[in-house]
Amino acid sequence: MITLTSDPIDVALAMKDIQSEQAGAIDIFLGVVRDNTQERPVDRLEYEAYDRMAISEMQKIADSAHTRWPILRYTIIHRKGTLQIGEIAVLIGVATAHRADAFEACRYIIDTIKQTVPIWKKEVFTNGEEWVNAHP
Amino acid sequence: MITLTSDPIDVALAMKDIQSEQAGAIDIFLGVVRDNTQERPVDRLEYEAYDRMAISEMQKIADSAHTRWPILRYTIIHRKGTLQIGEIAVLIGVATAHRADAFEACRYIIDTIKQTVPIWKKEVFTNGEEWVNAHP
Amino acid sequence: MNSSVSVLLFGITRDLTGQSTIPVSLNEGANVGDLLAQLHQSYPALTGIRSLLVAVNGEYAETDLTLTSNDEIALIPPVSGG
Amino acid sequence: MNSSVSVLLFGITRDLTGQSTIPVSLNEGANVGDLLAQLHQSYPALTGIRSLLVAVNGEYAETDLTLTSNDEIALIPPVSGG
Repeated sequence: MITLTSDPIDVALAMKDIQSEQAGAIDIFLGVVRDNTQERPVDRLEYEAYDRMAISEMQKIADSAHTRWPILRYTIIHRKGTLQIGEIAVLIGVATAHRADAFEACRYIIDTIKQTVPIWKKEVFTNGEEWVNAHP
Repeated sequence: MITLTSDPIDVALAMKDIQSEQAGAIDIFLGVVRDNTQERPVDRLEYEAYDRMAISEMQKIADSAHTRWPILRYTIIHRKGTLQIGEIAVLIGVATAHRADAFEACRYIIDTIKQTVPIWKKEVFTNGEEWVNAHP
Repeated sequence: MNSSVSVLLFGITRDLTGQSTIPVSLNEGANVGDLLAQLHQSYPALTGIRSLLVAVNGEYAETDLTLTSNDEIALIPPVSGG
Repeated sequence: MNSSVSVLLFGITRDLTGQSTIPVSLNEGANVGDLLAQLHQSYPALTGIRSLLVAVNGEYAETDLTLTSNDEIALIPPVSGG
């Protein structure tokens, strides 16, 4: 399941989405707002998405992961809006029969999300702000 | 933190253990009781541990992971006793600044647990039972 | 024959132009490359962005894709999700 | 001079012997290898296990480690945690 939401991400709810009696392994990756970027203190992050395309690109990534690994259930949840330190920006959950597949699929999904999904994050510092990756 | 317990593993509680304001990435691996082994239907699993040594061996693995990756917080929780299908047998949670470290450390910990920690699991089938890995 | 399209802007491109959509007048047969050239001319600040892709109807588009007035067009600056 | 130690059993070894501790009488200076040989002789069923390690005081022990009567000794059949 693919979700793009302004609401806080609920890990327990996400877990339920990916439960399966055939699953022996679940890997859950959380991208979290941390309090600094290259030692510059971060106040908060602001995420913006091109919603329709963000969802379809995340779906493509999930479909591609499905062809590469025997995935039983998955969930991809991406947050948008203003996020405070410690909040979850993205959750990837993958359930498989065996653990190597869960780890590899989960990592593939987050790595690819960061490359192709039209979501942008602005770091707001105490003294300024910056769209991540925007400048050379 | 290392925990060996007969109680069900609480993912939300484990999450709290590894929260850190410096964390940008959290990887959580769950080993779950699945309903079959090589297509033979499983009724339940029974886990037994040499408690004192299981804890010290898990601590060694955590310490070793700490020397290899910049881990901010971690938790390792292993269940023992009788587990039904869908229940969590083991939870590894690792918080790091960057995602590659979280994935690698988490995978290292679960892979090594399966090699060195004196915990044994008996698969109980509808028609018999077997200690996993015991026979050639 | 000219046609007019709206270009959706996000993130750094919206901040640089101060607008979330830009109306662009295109010549018949204009493609994605033409659109980008025209935008760069009208908004020189866009040149400072590390890379700028174009999505047409929700899909990344090559520069030789011909645009029509019904297309949903978006500028995609470097993404930074996750 | 003989000394007597208790060996802790888990999993398959406990099932095969029907006991969770086995008392073993050791000769002075006996090591881990001697203990294993003695156990295999007393409990031939143990030979069917894929591998059998020994832990002394909570640490995996080499076969040449000398045992004393104060040691906590455990047989470690192939582990299967996780």
